[in-house]
Amino acid sequence: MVFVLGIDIGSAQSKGVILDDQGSLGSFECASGGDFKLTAERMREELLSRAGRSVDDISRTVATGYGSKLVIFADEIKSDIVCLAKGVSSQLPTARTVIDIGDLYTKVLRTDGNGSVHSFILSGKCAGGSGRILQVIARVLQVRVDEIGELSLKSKKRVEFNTGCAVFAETEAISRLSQEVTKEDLLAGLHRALAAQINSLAERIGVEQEVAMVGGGARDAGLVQALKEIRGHDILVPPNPYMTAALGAAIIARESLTIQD
Amino acid sequence: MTKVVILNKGIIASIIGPTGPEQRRLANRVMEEALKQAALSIQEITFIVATGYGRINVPFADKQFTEITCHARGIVHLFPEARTIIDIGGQDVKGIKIDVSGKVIDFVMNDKCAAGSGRFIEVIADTLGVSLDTVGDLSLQSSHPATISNICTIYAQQEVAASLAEGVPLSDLLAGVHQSLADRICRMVNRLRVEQAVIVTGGGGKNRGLLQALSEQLGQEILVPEEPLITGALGAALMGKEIVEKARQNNTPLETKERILGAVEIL
Amino acid sequence: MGDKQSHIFDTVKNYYNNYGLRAKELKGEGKQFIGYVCSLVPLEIITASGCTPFRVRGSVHEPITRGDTLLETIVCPYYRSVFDLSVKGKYNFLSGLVIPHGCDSMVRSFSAWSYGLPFSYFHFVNIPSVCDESSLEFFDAELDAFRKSLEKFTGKAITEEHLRQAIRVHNENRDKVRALYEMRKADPPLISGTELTMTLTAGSSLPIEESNGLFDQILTEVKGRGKSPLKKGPRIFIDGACLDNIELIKLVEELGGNVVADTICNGARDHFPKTEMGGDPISALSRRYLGKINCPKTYRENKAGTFEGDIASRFGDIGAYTKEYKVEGAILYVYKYCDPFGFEVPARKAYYQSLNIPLLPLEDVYSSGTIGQLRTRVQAFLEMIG
Amino acid sequence: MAEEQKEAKPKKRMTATKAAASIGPMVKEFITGTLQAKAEGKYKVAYTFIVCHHEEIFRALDVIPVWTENFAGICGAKRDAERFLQRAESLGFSRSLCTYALCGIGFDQWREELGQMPPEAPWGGQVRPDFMISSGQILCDPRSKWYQASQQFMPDVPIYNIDLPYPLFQENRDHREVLGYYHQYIVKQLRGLVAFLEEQTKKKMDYDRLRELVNLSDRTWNLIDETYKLRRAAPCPMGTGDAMNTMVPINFMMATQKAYDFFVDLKKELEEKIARGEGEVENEKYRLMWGGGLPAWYALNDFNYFNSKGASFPVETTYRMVAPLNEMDLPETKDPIEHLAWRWLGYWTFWYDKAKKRPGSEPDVERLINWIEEYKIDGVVMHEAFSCRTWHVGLIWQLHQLAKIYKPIPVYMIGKGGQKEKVYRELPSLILESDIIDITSYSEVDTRNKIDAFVETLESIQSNRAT
Ligand SMILES: Nc1ncnc2c1ncn2[C@@H]1O[C@H](COP(=O)(O)OP(=O)(O)O)[C@@H](O)[C@H]1O
Ligand SMILES: Nc1ncnc2c1ncn2[C@@H]1O[C@H](COP(=O)(O)OP(=O)(O)O)[C@@H](O)[C@H]1O
Ligand code: SF4
Ligand code: SF4
Ligand code: SF4
Repeated sequence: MVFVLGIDIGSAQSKGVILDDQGSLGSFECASGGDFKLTAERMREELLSRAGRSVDDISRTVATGYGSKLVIFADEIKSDIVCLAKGVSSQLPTARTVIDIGDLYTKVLRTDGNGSVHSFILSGKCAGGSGRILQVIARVLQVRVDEIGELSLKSKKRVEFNTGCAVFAETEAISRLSQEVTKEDLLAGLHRALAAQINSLAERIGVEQEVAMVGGGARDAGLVQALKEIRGHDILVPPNPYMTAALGAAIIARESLTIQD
Repeated sequence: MTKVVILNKGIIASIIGPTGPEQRRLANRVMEEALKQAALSIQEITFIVATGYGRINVPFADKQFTEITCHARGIVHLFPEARTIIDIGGQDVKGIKIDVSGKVIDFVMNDKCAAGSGRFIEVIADTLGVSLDTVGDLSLQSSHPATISNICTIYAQQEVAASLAEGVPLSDLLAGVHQSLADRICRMVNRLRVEQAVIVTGGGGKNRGLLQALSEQLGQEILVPEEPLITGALGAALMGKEIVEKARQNNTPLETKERILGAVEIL
Repeated sequence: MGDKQSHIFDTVKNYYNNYGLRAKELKGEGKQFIGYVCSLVPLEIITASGCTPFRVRGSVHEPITRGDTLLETIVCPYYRSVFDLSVKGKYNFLSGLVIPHGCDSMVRSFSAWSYGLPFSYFHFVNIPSVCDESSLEFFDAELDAFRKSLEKFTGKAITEEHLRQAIRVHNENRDKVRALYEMRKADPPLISGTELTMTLTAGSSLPIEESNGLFDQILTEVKGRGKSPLKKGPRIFIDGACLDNIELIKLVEELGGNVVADTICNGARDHFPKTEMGGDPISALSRRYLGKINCPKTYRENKAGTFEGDIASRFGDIGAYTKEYKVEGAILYVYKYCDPFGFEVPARKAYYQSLNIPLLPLEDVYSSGTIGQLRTRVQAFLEMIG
Repeated sequence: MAEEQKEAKPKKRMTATKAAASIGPMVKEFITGTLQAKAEGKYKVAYTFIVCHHEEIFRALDVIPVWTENFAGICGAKRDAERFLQRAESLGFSRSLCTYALCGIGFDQWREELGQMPPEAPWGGQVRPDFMISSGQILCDPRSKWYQASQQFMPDVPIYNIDLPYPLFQENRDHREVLGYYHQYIVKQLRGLVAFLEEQTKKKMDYDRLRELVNLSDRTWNLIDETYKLRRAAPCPMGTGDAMNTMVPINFMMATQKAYDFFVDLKKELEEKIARGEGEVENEKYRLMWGGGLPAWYALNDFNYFNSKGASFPVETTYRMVAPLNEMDLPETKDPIEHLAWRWLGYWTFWYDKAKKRPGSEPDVERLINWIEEYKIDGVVMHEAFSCRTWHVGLIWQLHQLAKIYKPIPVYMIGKGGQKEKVYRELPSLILESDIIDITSYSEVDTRNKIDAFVETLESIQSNRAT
């Protein structure tokens, strides 16, 4: 029996998966905090304790994500693009386009179902089109970020909302609230605008169906719905979209062991 | 922030409201406080001019002027020698060019990106857990300003947090942040061909670290009013006073709104 | 505005808001519409072919989405918006599209247009970037090639007589536009800038005869007005490329300015110069479109050898208009990523300075989202000159 | 900020060929040469642009060309463009315009204001010209507007603007129908240039000399084509990183014996390398095409980064501003001006006929397809420089079109019921985004992350193909 770890140190949240030959033995997520090294250590401990294993049992660890270079115990570091493709194809082999909405960047990639990537694109130098804005607005609305999806779906009358700057979105949201716009309608407007932005990024490399959405943003049912509406077709979301990159990293770890054998 | 200045012969009340986006819409409270300080009721105020981002949303204002006109008016009142004004606010930064007679002859403003405004400093200060009042002095202790390679506020925030974790001193980070903002401001106001005297006003004028970085990059000496936050409100009050005086001279009626202290929606 | 009176402006508003409404109706009756962008496509040739030229426009209210699939975001936002609406199918009632060599954005995206849109006719008109005898000769030939390609498309010959007739009605249209501009000379102007731009925009979606009819009605209406729709305010001039959405002009007028003249592509630049009657019609057209349309893309030699002389000869029309319309302030409105206009901003600034006309230069991205930012700038400018 | 960037000057880039390494001194010599020529006052010095294919006319009249794009590129490569860009910005030019032009205008204005070179001007600075030759090419607005904008700061320097159109590719039209009047026009424009130069230099054009020079550059065109085609070899002996140097003789030195000799040497060097089986990278794993875009001059080291991952670049569409003349049937003529005009049209319409034969293709796409075949390409890399529309608009569309009509690489994948099936998939592609010389638009971390991900992609495709 081999055990492998996949660790994804994101800018906001860190995610980890432990696998054996059969499948997942557990996963864990926590805030990345300021000290990525420490977070990675803690992640490893948590995963081991969930699987009831010790450090020596682990044959290979692959790290990915914003802070991957600080996972000093990793055997290999892989870009999140490749990990995402692997992760998605293991769960949704029919997906050809993957949209990952992370904290700082939105990433879109085209894959063939085997985990190969054909092309990809990252959002640019402005955080306005990524997941961070969701957090910012959640704070203004004084709701938890995992509540905004459901709220948005309840909207009856979506407002026009300019995404633009992720920082000033806060100010704009406050002024909208004072104009007696409801939280629901505001969120629906935000989701619509963000989805449009994400869609045009995706379109730049061409979208082939099926489309899968992963990353923090895929947990947001309102955003997923908005993107479905804009695209006019269904969008797949794997069971735990947050873990996709970590899962992919773990699979890559496991695969490289079998190749070496 | 919301500021109120009540003017008679001289300033009889001047109040600065609290910081933070949550409070921005509570502008009417600031007005109440100012009235309290002046021991006046709102009915007793002859004329009210609103300025700033939320100027259109002040229901009890008789007239609106932009910050550009008002800051210029306020600054020229305080510094008749002013030729270039840089207003560093929380929403945007403006450069204003003044001619010898104190008239605005040109101006520039940045686009809607927090990276080019005072908000940049607010966000970073918050990330580093230092209060706005102290960022300036802290940064002046630095001898090796850090390089902040990201422009976007959010990315810079992440970058600064990572550097802090790596042990880069707080003061160096703050100095770096000030350099970065000063660089963006400089690039913009240089379009005006900066001339002496250069006055910095707005909240940014309270930040000595930023002022020093700006002064170095512009290669110019910089003057700051004693209370930089209120120059816009002061200018608005002066504009109001002029309107009243003109109306009195010409014997024309003043067009005023109903004096009700309604809630203010600030954009 | 009385109820009966504003009737014709309701029609204009309707054409403006439902752009292409009339084209869709007429298409049902078998008329063919040929789309075009920019002021450099010789409309008379399209009219002479029996088709109707239709200016495709963008929308500042619609976020650009599908257009970004095929076109880089470093193309000027106005052109991206026009492209976006087109690939979204908004102009599918057109039979064809003509694109001139107005700027790099137009040249480099021609393939994306011609492969991305369902029209059966596409044509690219090359426009010389200098203006000497040999360029005019070349342009004659290029216009003749355009004529032939339209003949091939419609299956009908375009005769000199057709061309002359087309030149005549288009010139009539230009006279009417001049007459409308005359109405702006009153202080405050009898027609607002918002109304005027809406009217011209509506006109550019109609067959030329209908456009002439519409302008006549507007003229009668405006002449009959006792009073201006605007309060007296600073008289503002608008300089720039294509401004086919009224938002900026509306904003200026809301804030108390009176927009009284312009040199924008869908305004004076396009509508003022007339085509010579008599002589060879193709060559008359090439002389109008290359020689008389004062577009920054056309290089005209600096004969003066001094900078002042150069700007006076390049921008002399601006000086004439500002005098004629008693302009008190100007707004130079340039899109981000627009090379032809972008490179002229400092020279234009210097020219306005030499005229002693205060100038507000704006760089914008063709989106209603920036109106808030523009508001402060425009208001401050009006305060500055007021 | 400018200071910090100067400090962060990258290490000298490693070249794979001796020829590429010899370029630096050549360019330097050439810039000092213009300064010297001006100081001596014997010859006239002219600002001008590359890719106009008429440098023979300058040389025949002993006019010394100053390539303003080159100077801006040097400022970029030295990471010292920012101060000139900022100056242009403060004059009122938007950063969204061609940054070569902004850098040049900023520099010129500064030099004119001081009456001497700006402090620490790169390689001695850009000389004040006697006149400027703009070119209203159908491709590039800045090349028609740039000098006009510079003239604001040196109004006494005359401009001659030469119009050089070519018929744009139109699917439903045979370009030969219009070539006649295009040719006539270009000939007249070129004669106009000759007349202008004669007037400026007070010399008469020696047409025999011109004919010789045209002949020399024709031979150089063919030689370059032969030399570059050697790069089809596996492993590839010279990559795009080096080609960004060897483009100097193509674009700045054409119609000189030196350029010809340079390619004689390069050809020999490549042949020897091929004989020894020596590649640009030691262990060539991937062959990539630089499929569009000017490079980020301050970040040429990114090519080495690609190389360090086993990726070589046997071909690039950028700066290959010549085409094999022996594959074009240009009309015979004794008049060198007429020939220049035919060559110009021949160059731009080179791929038209081929593109017509493939539905959905167009010349730029056709060239990509052909070279993917000829150079056995595994992936395409492009660079979108935000400030230049000329070379950077249409790239996404070309990739889309490529994906639609060209699916050359069969891949086996597990299909329904566990069966292996053969599918065709598109070529992986990567678009890098930054600018030619504006370093503020570039992030090394982001770029390298993208490259990492792209190389991992190529790797996973190869390993899939192997199984
Ligand atoms: N339940 C949720 N609903 C909406 N958004 C969420 C949810 N959970 C996380 N997010 C958003 O996802 C982002 C984090 O995504 P993640 O995939 O962890 O990013 P990264 O890996 O790039 O750090 C956060 O910015 C947050 O706004
Ligand atoms: N005490 C302080 N010390 C340093 N900087 C301050 C201080 N107070 C405010 N600022 C700066 O001023 C900005 C707010 O300026 P202000 O002129 O009030 O803007 P606005 O009017 O747009 O709200 C803040 O973003 C912050 O950068
Ligand atoms: S607009 Fe806001 S999110 Fe975008 S770069 Fe600027 S600060 Fe960052
Ligand atoms: S605005 Fe400028 S760039 Fe845009 S289409 Fe017009 S001329 Fe071209
Ligand atoms: S081709 Fe591009 S980089 Fe070169 S001058 Fe033209 S716009 Fe500038």
